[in-house]
Amino acid sequence: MIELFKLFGFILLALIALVFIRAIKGPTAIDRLICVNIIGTKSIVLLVFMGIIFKRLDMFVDIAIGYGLLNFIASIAAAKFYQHNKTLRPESGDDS
Amino acid sequence: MNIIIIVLISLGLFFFFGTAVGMLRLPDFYTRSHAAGKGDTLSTALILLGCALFIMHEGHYSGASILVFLKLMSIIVFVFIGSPTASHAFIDAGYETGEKQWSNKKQAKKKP
Amino acid sequence: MKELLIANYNYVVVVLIMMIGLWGMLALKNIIKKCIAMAIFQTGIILFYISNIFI
Amino acid sequence: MIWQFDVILLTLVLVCAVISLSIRDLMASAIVFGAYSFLMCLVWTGMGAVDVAFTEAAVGAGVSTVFFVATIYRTTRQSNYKRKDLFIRSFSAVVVSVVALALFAVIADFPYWGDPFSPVNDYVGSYYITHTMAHSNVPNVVTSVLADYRGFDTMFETCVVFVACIGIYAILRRRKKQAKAEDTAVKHVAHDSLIIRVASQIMVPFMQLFALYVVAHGHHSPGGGFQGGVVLGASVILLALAFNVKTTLKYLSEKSMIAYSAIGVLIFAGTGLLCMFLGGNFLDYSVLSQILPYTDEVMARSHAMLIVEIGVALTVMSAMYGIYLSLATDGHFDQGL
Repeated sequence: MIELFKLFGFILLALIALVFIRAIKGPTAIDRLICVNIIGTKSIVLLVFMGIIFKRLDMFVDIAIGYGLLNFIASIAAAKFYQHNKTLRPESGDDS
Repeated sequence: MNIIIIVLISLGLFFFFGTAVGMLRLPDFYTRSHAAGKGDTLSTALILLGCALFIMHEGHYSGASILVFLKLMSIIVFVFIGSPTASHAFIDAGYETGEKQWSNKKQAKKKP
Repeated sequence: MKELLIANYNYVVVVLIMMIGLWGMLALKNIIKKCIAMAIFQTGIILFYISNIFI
Repeated sequence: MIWQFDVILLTLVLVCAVISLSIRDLMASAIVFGAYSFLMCLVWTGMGAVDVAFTEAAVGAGVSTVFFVATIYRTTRQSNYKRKDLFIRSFSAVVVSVVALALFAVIADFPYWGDPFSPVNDYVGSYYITHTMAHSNVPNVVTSVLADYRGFDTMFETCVVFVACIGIYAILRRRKKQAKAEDTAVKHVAHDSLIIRVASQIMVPFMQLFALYVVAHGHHSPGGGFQGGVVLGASVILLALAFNVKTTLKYLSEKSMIAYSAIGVLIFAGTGLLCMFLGGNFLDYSVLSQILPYTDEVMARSHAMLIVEIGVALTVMSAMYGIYLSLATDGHFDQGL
């Protein structure tokens, strides 16, 4: 059964890499914001998988809760930035 | 019991696969965040439910595993409250900065 | 040489992260970019400490 | 650590670092830096360093992204790139590659991946691991080393956090008369969406409860004064984000912020002095057993560690809050992010 969780962990990592491509390619900053939010929530799941594989989940669960809360705050702060500052794309436009 | 756990986690992974493909293929900012917001929370909830059941089953329903079960449930509740709100904030920010909706340009050229 | 690279892949990554941080601090003119580079440099060092004592 | 996980995660971390520095839009690089520190915490949890991972998650992903966003909000959005920069970039690239080659040469004789007899594990570490339970029956060795064996350094780290908060506050704070009406390129549209406000109303009490839980159970599992303080500060910052800064100032005013950070350091140094009054040397907690009711030497140390953790949490919480306020409102303490 533990071997199965390793497999699940691999699949999850592959999917995170997929989302990561969108984070690299994303034209505007807000697309990257969504990708970072997804990677944040998925890192909670990966953390729980690691806890199960190491059979010490009672320690890892506390950090997973911490991750969930802090990811929420970072996303809200970044999103609220655009309320006031209206420029979405910086003047020169292209991202190096 | 193992079957339920495997089914739950593979369902969660499947939905997350849908989200990932949605993020890559969908053309516009709004459609992408639409896919991200929903798929993300659902897949997290399913996978964490599967892990919680596995812990309960593994720990033979002892006191410690119930505590871990409740903590995993609290994570699910937080993600259920937090992630849609964050998606709302993103779309609101996108709308504020005048992000254009995606119009199917190919049809537009063919029709006139 | 190749098996050495695989055996302690961790140290290779530590050196690369520290170099990225160092390059960022030197080359980039924007202060915020320099702060980000400094933070990357710091996490590289912490990664070095931890990858030494992992059993 | 599962070897394969580690490799994949580390390559992702490397890619994240490169992107974060190469993006021209400051906002995007701050966001990608948040993702970088999240992935970095996964690597550390994989390697078993659980306290460090929690701290990095709390500080790196949570709070520093908020601080970067607050600074970008007040300054320009755009890091422009001129011709002559190319010389500096290529020159520093040469310097960095020379240093990299030197380091790569050294890699060969680092202790191999995870061998127990490497010099690091043999001498100092093993002493503390074996003796912690005997000295102060605190299972979490990290907390006992942090608060008890090197209590002196932790006290000065708390002072450093306090000084950082006061420094930023002193630099940015503008009195009423100096605050001339500068042209705000940013339109102050007070548009606080209801959904974020309601969601954070639900989330904040649980976050503060969780933060106190993290501070309290630092003895048994990961967490402790610093991580709990950061999560506590982050919950107050969430309040300041959801509502405008004025309502949060009513909740935790500017003066009380400074007072709390001072009280935190006072608690830490106070317990040290208390031990001196009772005859022990500066931070020798075992002497406290005389005043703490029916505790022997060992229990006194673990209780004293808890008191010290509370002091650290107080300082860190008010420092995070103070830094956020100074940055987001650019010193006026009125209209924040």
